[in-house]
Amino acid sequence: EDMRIALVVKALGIGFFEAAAKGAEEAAAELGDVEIIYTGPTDTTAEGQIEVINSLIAQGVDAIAISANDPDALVPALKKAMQRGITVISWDSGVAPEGRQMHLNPSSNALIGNMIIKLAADHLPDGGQVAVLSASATATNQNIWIDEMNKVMGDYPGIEVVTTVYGDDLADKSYREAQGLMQSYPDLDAIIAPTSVGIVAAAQAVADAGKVGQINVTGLGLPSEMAGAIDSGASKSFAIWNPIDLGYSAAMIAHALATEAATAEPGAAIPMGRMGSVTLDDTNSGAMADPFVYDSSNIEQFKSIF
Amino acid sequence: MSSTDRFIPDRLQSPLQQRLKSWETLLLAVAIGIFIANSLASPYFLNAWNLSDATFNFTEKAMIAFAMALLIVAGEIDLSVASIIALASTAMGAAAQVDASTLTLVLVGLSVGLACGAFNAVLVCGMGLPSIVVTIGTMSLFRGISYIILGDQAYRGYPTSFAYFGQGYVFWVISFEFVLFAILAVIYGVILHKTNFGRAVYAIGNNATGALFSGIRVNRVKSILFLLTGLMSGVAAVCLTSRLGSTRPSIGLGMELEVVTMVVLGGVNILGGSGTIPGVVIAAFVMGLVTFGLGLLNVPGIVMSIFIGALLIGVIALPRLWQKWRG
Amino acid sequence: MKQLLSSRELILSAAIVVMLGLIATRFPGFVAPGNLADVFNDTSPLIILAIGQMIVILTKCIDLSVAANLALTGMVCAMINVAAPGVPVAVIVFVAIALGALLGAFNGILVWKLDIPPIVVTLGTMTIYRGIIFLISDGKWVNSHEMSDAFKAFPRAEALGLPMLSWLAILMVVIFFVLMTRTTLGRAFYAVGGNPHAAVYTGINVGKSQFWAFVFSGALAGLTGYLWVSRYAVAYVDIALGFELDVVAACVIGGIAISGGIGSVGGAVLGALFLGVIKNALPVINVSPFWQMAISGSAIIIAIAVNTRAGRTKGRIILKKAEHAS
Amino acid sequence: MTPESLTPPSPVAPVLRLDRITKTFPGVKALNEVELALYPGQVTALVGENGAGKSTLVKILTGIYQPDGGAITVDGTPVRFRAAQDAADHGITAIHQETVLFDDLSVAENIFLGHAPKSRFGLIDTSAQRHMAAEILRGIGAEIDPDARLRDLGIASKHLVAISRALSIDARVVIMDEPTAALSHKEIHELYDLVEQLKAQGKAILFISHKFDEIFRIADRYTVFRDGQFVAEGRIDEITEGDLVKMMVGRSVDQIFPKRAPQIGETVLQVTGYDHPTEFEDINFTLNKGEILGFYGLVGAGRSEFMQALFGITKPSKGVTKIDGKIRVIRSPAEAVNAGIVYVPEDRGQQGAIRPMPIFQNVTLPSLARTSRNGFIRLAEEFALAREFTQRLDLRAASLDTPVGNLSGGNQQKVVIAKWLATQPKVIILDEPTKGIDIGSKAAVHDFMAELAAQGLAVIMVSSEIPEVLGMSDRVIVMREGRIAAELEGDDLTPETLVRHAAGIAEA
Ligand SMILES: Nc1ncnc2c1ncn2[C@@H]1O[C@H](COP(=O)(O)OP(=O)(O)OP(=O)(O)O)[C@@H](O)[C@H]1O
Ligand SMILES: Nc1ncnc2c1ncn2[C@@H]1O[C@H](COP(=O)(O)OP(=O)(O)OP(=O)(O)O)[C@@H](O)[C@H]1O
Ligand SMILES: [Mg+2]
Ligand SMILES: [Mg+2]
Repeated sequence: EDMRIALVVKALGIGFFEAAAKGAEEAAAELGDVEIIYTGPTDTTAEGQIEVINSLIAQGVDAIAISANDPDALVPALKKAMQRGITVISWDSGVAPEGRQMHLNPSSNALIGNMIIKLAADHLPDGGQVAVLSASATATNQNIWIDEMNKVMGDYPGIEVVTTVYGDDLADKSYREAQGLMQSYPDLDAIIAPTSVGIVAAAQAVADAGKVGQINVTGLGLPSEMAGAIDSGASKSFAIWNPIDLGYSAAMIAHALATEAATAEPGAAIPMGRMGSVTLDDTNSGAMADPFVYDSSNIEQFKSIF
Repeated sequence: MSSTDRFIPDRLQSPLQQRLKSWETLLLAVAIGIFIANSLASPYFLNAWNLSDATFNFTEKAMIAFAMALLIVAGEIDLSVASIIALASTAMGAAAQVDASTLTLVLVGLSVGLACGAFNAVLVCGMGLPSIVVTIGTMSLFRGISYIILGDQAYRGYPTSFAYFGQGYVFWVISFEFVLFAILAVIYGVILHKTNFGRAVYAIGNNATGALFSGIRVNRVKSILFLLTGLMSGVAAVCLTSRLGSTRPSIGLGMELEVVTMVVLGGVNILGGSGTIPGVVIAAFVMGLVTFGLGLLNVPGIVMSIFIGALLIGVIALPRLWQKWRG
Repeated sequence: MKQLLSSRELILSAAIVVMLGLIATRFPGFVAPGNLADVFNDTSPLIILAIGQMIVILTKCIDLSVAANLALTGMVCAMINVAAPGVPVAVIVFVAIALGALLGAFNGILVWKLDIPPIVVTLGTMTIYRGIIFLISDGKWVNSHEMSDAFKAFPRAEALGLPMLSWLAILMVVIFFVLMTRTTLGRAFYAVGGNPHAAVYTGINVGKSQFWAFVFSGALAGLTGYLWVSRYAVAYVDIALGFELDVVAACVIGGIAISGGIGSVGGAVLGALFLGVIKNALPVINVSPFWQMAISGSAIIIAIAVNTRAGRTKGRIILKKAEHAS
Repeated sequence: MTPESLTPPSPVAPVLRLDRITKTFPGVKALNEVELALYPGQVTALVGENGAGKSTLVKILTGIYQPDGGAITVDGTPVRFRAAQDAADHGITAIHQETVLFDDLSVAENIFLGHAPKSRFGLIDTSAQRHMAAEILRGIGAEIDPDARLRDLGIASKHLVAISRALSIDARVVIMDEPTAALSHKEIHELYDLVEQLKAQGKAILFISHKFDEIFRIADRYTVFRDGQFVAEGRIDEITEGDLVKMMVGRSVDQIFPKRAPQIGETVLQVTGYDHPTEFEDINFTLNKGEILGFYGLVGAGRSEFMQALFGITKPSKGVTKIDGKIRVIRSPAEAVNAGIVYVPEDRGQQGAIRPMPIFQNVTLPSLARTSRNGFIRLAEEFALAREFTQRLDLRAASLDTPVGNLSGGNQQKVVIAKWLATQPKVIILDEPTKGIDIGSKAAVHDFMAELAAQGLAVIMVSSEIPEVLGMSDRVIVMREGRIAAELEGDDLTPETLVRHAAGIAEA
């Protein structure tokens, strides 16, 4: 019988996760005897994910690879899964260590934190004001990246982070927050949105306000969603890791752990097929790869992929 | 015909006849149908542990639904229940940070629930404002306070014994939550159907002015119902927080609509005046079975909600269509 | 009647002005005419939806499916645009209104012909419509670069210094003001909500009037669906999630009685503007985003308390001296 | 009854004719093959006990209910009314038993809703509407501002608006279902004049009333229904009141007011200094065991308002209630019931009965403490209590678990009275207890009131009917504009004194 690996995402219908699912399917095809169950709740709640996890436990899947809506709330449910012999890993957005065997970061948090500020600073040789438009206040990864960004601010003299606002990963709210930023800070030079929903909305708001060229929107986004903003010039560049690779790697790791080809322990190197291998730190987490920068030179090539 | 020899019988139909024609019978048939369909569709369905896990899909919502059913029968509604959960959970989390005992945590959760219920009661019964809009307001207010307190943080570090309420088992596969659900079902069933208080609830729902003129303390009864709904939200907050082991302001988001759906699916007239607790109990099982059954088939949640939405309209619409069609 | 309504609208207008004044003390730029126009533009979708919701509430119903209707129509418009970028915007607007009206009519039919309580119907269709978006889009987004320029340009096109979006909102206000005050159908909406029993005796078909209320609400939601999607240049399952509560809140703040029969287009517009100003001002005056929810909740509660108080009847006044005093 | 028993038709042909009309509700045959003919320029009185089917017939004639069988012909052509509009289109208009108007619309809009004058663009012409409304109101002598919001009018004015509405339709058939029930003396007379006018215009009028004096005053013909059956019809000048009553009730009702030998005992209720900012002022009186105290006044004199204050509904600004010499604080109906004061309201549909609930639950609602044990319901006791009191009032219903809303107005009133008698009160306040009640039940209610007093209960009877006030009361308080205008007893009790004090006409 095929091994069943469940790829649980924050919510169905988000382009990023759809791409990750594609990657997982790719891994399954490569491995041969694996079936991927791509699932998740309707909206980004922990309760919804718990219901999904319960039904996966009931089906007796072999492994669960989850991008969590809440690092803590899922722990009891995932613990139960592990007790019933299911391999549990988290990827993208992590679960507290006691709720998973390992966590796969898309990239190292420090790298991402540095990357987002660097993207803004590269286009501001004389320094300037930047603002952060974050996602929902409860998203796990956002704040870590912003923290990491703040740590390296010293490397970018002349760049001032004026404020952080929250768009809750809603297009209209992010748009309105971006409008608010432009009003409150007439001299704003850049908006950093480390979220794929926020960056699109901010770029649209900047374009609508006629401030293309004046304010640069950057951060983390998907090429397919950001192609318009690059075209219009509202965004000069942005970064993202490849979600296809991320899904692929998560599936590979889950398979390796579930077949006991590898064990999750500090220092272990776990193979991820074509992505090489990931080395775990003392919280059993590891990073996949560096984020990749997209701009007008390469956007055409990627916008139809993810 | 002389008028004095007219005899008026107590009833034209026996209670059993009435019951057979009732909503609950229809709903029970639906529930059994879904159960059978589930067992056929998925090999994992008929398994004691899995069925036990399935109950978690509805127990907390149903606890609130019982109190909500009484409130809706009385012609009011409380849309703030999910936000009360958030606030009660936040309060428990704050207490847990200062190493409060499990008992204290429970008391904190229940009292915050009661306090929120009291706040709604003051606005609705004390000031005479319409409950549907008041509770849309308090829905934002209560959860808003949680956001003010917690922001993007989470409370964790609940004592280990606290986990029992949401994760413990009383006996074999029978969870604590399920036992609590069953006990509450009986209590609310008795309150609504066997006591003077329950009769007053029906009277108020059918005609609040008439009930007032009949010497019923309408405002007091309604206030008690808001308090009960708040209290039940507090109970649900204890269970849910214990099950999740942590608190964020977004806890229980959107649950109010599921609770109302459950109550309405259970045959409670949203306009007040009629409905039964057995109906709500069956509706809880129906909703739990549908979501769990579809979950086993890995149907996306949003597709399940189409199913629930269609069920909600369908079970009301089909009998009416049938009646129309027959004449 | 006129007196009471206008006094209520006056209170609300005054509240909005006071609020603007307070905001201006912290951030003067907010009350610059250009910015106020932006706030109006940003509030336009809410205004349009609130007008539709007002009609529904007037007839003693409620439409919780407006946001889902908006999202579904928006997605359909976006998908049409992607599939056939050549289709003119006028056709898309027409499709949006027609599809929205159709979805509204589905609610209306269930309320009218099967007599199912509106809150139940729209609670059901709210999830059904959202689910359909998932089914037709397979959960995928339609992104900015996939939409044609004309599709995105329409709500932004400026005339006389205001974008089309604002003009459409103004147009709807005018149309529905006339409809509600000067047509038989408009007055029937008031009658049906004020006293459904009496409406039957007056020869007004209660169910049919409610049906039309839902059709209007749906059509306006459909129109907003296109405007929303083209303005934010993105369509996906969850757009405007939970927005129905904002719409109901706008109506309530605008003095539309949830029990039916009382309310006006002006009230709905003011209610929407009140919320719009709060929403736009909070980020600007640097109120922590975590306070926003509690503040708008309190605003709703205060507004109903004030409205209900103002709407209370003074009693019969039998005593002669009291009559003179009042 | 067979059609042969009909009296020979009038020389003129009827405008409207009903043939073998039948209407059944679940468990009730409200109308069973009834006949009715209305002639131009004539007033036909429709009489029958409560629940005889009169209002049901009106609703069929106005398209609100559809008959199960039978035929309606207008000018000899068969018609079908699917909705109220159809009936209006055929020139049939009605003043219904309940006022069916819109509180939040203006008077003019209430009158013209559905057939408002239109301007060029098909929009409502509000100024024309206002003028036309003012004209109609003036025509019936009502001094009402067409722009006033209906909510701000009194009950009587609302009724005048309802009448205006009926007149605003150019009708050939005007139906009036108990039109005078809510009107004062003066307005009733204006209504009579109006009926004469309509007659002169050649309109056919159907007039439903329980008041025999007015039937004999304005009707040309009569039709009698009993229990949903057609009984008889004919010319009013060919019949006596006694015969009519006999046909209606199926037996003779000779004595309308029971002879009483009042046994007046010690004081039960003492009311001092009741004031309210806007509704009443300086109300003081006492009430004794076994006494019937009448409260007379014109409609809108504030009697109901004061009674509701006594019952704990309206909050007075001050006032003291003593029961059996002890001060009782009454802030809610529940406290009033505990103190032994009960109130049978005037508006029985809203305040009196809980219509969707079964009869037995309505009856036991305030007495649940007695039929239950420790707060738990005991159905058998409930049925027993309900049976006892409904039988005493000769209630007519299919079963005790029938919803009260399915009963006729008079039978609903009986349920409300039964509900209060079951609490074994000390003081019972009856607000217009026989309003809209047929003559047979009326006599029963009067007998019953007398019996209650004889058993030592103290009775307050609010009534606007002079014969009833005079016939039943031992003592009468007349109210005018929120104050006590007079307290009358013995020889002072004459129709003239009552009217004079109530209207505030100076001593002649
Ligand atoms: N909607 C209804 N459902 C069930 N029964 C009804 C309904 N309306 C009327 N009835 C029944 O039909 C019968 C006739 O009622 P109707 O109101 O016509 O009497 P009525 O002659 O007007 O009496 P009243 O003088 O008290 O007004 C009554 O037995 C009543 O209970
Ligand atoms: N315009 C009105 N607004 C609100 N309630 C009214 C209005 N008119 C009458 N009512 C209600 O109707 C009932 C009867 O009031 P009414 O004016 O008849 O006083 P009354 O002096 O008791 O006269 P009566 O008993 O002869 O009808 C009261 O309960 C009163 O509350
Ligand atoms: Mg009648
Ligand atoms: Mg009265």
